[in-house]
Amino acid sequence: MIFATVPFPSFTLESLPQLPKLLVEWLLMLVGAPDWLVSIGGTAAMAGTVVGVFLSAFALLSLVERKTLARIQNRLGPNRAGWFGILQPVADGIKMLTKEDIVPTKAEWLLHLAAPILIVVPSILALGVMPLGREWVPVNMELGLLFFFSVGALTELSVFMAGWASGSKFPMLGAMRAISQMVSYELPLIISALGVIMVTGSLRLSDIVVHQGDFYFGFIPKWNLFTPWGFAAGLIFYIASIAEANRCPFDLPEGESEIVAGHMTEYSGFKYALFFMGEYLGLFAIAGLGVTLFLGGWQAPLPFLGWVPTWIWFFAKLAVIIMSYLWIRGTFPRVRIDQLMRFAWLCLIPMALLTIPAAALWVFTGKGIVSWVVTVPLLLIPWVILTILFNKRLAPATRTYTFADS
Amino acid sequence: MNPLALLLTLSSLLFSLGLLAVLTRRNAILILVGIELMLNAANINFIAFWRYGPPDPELTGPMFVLFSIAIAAAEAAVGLAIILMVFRHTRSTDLNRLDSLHG
Amino acid sequence: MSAEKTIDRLPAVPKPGRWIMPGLGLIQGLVISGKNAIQSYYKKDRMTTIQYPEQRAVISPNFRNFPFLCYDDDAATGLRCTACSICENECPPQCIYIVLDRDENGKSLKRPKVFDIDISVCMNCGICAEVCPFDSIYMDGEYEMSTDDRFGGLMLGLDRLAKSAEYHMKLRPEEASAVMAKRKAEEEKKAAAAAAKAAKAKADLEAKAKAAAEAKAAEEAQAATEEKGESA
Amino acid sequence: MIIPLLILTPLVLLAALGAVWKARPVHAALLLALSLALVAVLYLTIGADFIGLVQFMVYVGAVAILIVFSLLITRPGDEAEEIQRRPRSMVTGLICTLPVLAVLLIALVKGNPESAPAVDAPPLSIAHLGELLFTTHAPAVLAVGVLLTAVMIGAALFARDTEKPKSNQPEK
Amino acid sequence: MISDSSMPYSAPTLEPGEDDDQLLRVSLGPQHPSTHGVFRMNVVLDGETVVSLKSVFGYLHRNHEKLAENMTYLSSMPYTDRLDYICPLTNNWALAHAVEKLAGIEVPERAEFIRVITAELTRLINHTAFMGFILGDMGAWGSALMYAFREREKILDLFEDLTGARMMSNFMRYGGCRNDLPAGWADRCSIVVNDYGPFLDELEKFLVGNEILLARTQDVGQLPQKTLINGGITGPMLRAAGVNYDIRKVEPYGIYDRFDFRIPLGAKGDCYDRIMIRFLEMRESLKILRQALDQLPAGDYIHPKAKIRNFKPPVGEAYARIEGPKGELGFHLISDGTVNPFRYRIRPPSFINLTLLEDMCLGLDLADVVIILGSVDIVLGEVDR
Repeated sequence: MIFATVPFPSFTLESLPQLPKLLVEWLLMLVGAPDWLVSIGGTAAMAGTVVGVFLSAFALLSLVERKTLARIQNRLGPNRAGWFGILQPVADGIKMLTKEDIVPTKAEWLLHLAAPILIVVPSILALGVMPLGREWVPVNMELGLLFFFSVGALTELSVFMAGWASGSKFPMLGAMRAISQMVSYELPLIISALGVIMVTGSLRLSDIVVHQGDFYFGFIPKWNLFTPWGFAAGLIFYIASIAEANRCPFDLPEGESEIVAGHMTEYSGFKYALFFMGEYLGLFAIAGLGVTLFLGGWQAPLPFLGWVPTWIWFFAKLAVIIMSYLWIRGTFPRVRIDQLMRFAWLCLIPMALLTIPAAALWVFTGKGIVSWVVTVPLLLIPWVILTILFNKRLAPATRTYTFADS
Repeated sequence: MNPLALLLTLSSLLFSLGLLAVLTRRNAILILVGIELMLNAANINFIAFWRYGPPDPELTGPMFVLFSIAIAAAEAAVGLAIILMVFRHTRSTDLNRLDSLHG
Repeated sequence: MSAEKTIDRLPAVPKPGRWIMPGLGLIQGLVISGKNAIQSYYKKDRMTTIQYPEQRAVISPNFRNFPFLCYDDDAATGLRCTACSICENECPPQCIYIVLDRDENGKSLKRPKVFDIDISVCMNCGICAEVCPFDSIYMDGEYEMSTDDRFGGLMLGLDRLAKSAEYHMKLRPEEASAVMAKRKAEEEKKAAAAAAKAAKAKADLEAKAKAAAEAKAAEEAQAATEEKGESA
Repeated sequence: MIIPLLILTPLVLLAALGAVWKARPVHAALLLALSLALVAVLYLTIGADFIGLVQFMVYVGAVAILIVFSLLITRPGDEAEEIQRRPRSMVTGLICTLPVLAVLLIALVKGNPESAPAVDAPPLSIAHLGELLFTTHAPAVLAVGVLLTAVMIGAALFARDTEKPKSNQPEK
Repeated sequence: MISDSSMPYSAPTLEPGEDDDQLLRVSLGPQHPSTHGVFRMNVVLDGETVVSLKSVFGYLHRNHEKLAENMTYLSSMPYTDRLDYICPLTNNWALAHAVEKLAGIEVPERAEFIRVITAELTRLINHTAFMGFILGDMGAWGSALMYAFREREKILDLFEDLTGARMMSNFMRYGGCRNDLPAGWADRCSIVVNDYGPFLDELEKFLVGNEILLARTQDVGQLPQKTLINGGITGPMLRAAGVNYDIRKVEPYGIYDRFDFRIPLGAKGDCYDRIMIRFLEMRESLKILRQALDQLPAGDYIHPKAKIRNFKPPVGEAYARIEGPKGELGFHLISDGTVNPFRYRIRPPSFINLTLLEDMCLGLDLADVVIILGSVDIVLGEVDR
């Protein structure tokens, strides 16, 4: 019997996401395919799983975002398509697909077409190196972190292509804003990740996660966030990641009250949907990186929760981060472009640079009480300066209002 | 064909193309494009010799490329800053129009 | 929190000279929006919207939408409208069109032959109802009037405009009963006036007859005297 | 090993040729980005992973973006002038370039790399690279650090808006 | 542009059709998400800095003034609802005030109280909606707008019960109001007024301390007092700059002199002050409302001799103004003794406040233009009439 020759590999809840890969490999071996085909098939199934998971997460997020924003605004949100509006993403998709694809007369059709495709690619590539679970690392690359930032560079170019190829003014303004914003915020993003690399001593993302596996006093997880430099770097990373993902309050490139929809103004139908998808996948990627670097990736938050499959923890943390993005979007107004740049160059980058010596001191002084005493004041310096500036210049208390007599 | 020879040919062609761009273009920014091409041609040489040349525990090739990339980035930043400065004064990036020192 | 206490100060603004940490305002905003999001699950008065086809807003009885014409007993004969055209003249966007009904001799029948209101033009101001001296035109409260027929569906003729007094009573009991009382009083007054008029007419008639008889008698007497004179 | 190189090399050259030939500046800049990205892929295929990723990050992520952004700001006029001038400039360009190319190719043939023994270097280990960077090359790293800092400050000073239109807002 | 020695900067401009290497000509509107209707600004940008801004009006012109000269006085009343459709009742009052001045009609006391109550409720509506709109202009994705509209709905419910319509009230008549307060209305109004204070607390906490809002609105769009006065600016915009000018105090109309309230004044007159002044004004409005609801007398809601049909004011001329939520709202009427006015002219605060838009925007960012336009608080129905 042929089944007896190739036993189906065993799997647990932990390796559940590997199931498609194992299944494909098993089937290929069953029909007697050569080794290289089995390996390619397994890899393809693995990639398909990751893409499938994140595309469904994208569909879900497009609904959850609308629902959450609606609740913040005391509305109900989409609730007509299916049970609690669960089919709304399908309805949106059908609407997008059936829309006319408009290419402006002045547009360069090739670049206009390439931009939305190019914006999806880097996000998916970046998701590929993410350690999603203990046994679920699609591509366990030695230079994972560097790879992540490298492919991220493609996003800027595709945004530029979209803005320039549309042959219109609002997209051009949007592209200029987007590029200057992304370039400025990539720096604090990378610099704040440097401390983690220094402490871990590896660019491999799964190493970084494993390094955060222990617990202080048996219950506080040893995540990078719970160290002074890690907290500062995590905060900077969080702010910069909002800007990288073009989310409110840094959503200037598509600031609809000023420049209509930025670089996406001249897109419709499926191409617009691709932009939308690229943006959300990029959001997953950047939030996932934040989880990996500072929130311990797939590590359980408490020691006795170790029995839960690790990929659940990763997605739970991802969900928390993304919900916080939505919450912020429902609350904050948008900043102005010069404030945005000034914030990046005069505030975030110096603060991020400070986290590097702080991380070095942290390792040098042995990660104990002394380290706290040394690093906390160092990290508080910019905060004190910021507080003084804020209270002198901006605070509401700087204004006085009088009442006319009579 | 030997990979080393292939890469060296690529490098010399790339260098020539860069030189051609520097010589034919009149837009200052596009001259920078040519310079970047030439720098990359040189980098390819380093990597090719590291990879297919005699073994080098000192990693001189990649090390040189690393520094070269860092300096190229710096050069691009300063070059473009200067071009923007010039542009602000003359409203043009065409080098043929920057002839105020011309006798 | 008592509203009296908070009226004169802005709670978000600290007193001059008090230092605050940057970022507190952002956190305060997040707390408020989060409170709104959570309370929207259990506090009814937080919600901004209602789910329209299933739920409906409570509409005030005073709500006015488009006009209707009131009739008393029968739609064909009981219309209060006398086609006086006051509303037609006062209507700001001039969406009312009235043709007076006349009999074959060209005499006014004091009722409209055509009474059209183009509700695509009407701006629901209620001035027609206000100026009508015959208590005939009122503002309706119906609002689900969408149609796909731009011209026919939005041009209300007499058939769709005429609504009974009972409908009015149901729609706005207070106003309708006041109107009914007024109309009843008027009718009674009118009846009394008519009765008085009839009595007066009768008296007149009698007086006329009497006078005629007297005249006749006088004529006869005169004729008799003339005859007498001739004979004499 | 040679097959991916044989595919990549003409692609790099074609993209570079486009960058040189295309009259519209934005196209030239984008093709440059493509060419440099392909060079990065080439590095990745021959085992210099770290260099390839750095190349991608710096050239595509920074240099190409800078060039493209400068083009957006300066918005160079239409390419008609460029095309009209092209034959003449191309002649002079080729006159200067071809000898250089000839010299390079002659040197290549004379050097006869075909005869070189085909030894494969061990894969590039970043740990080793890092160690070397901070021991043997520490002065160079410091120098580059100083250079980059100077460049950052210098570029910021150069690009600072010196003649921003004065607003009519009252001074603070 | 008002010429003023304090403004040395003259904008380089582009002629229509001309294009420059550096300057970017952008047409904001008439179909643009944040022009508050169909308003258009021809903006010339240097990078993102505004070097010239020309307003283009008239996309919503409905010929109200000329139409009103060809219809009866009563018939033009519902059209005033459509001027500034956020606050119809003050528009009604302004026209009624002008006609009453023209014809010398007395208004009963109860009617005056009803007018004050409705006008101050309207001010609340307008300023609350303003908070939502300006946050929308800043890109706050509608949260503040929804909170504002939720409370605005409560006042609109009151209006629906009182006037029969939520927005197009058509309520004032020459010599009073169209109808009396429905039973229990004043009590419901008191509840709304009492609940408004806590809501304002929440909204202020939501907005005023927000660092992003502070950074966006402070030192944006301020002009010297002199320029504002020369430009004829009125309303919260003028008071935010510290000019004590409120028609309720300067030239008290109705029964405003009987109430105890204060005029809040700002110092700088930037967008932040404009927001704060409106908050403070809302608090003062609540104060007036509370007094008016306490003192509401019984009596006629319209003068018994007021004529609805065939109303003919004597030959004459009158200009009457009130302090609308957006500024001085005036009506100028000339009567020739017929049923139609001979001349009918409006002084709309939105329109006149908008005339200084370019002066406020020059040298600032494109994003600031949107906020400044929002802080002027225009309604295109009133601008274009």
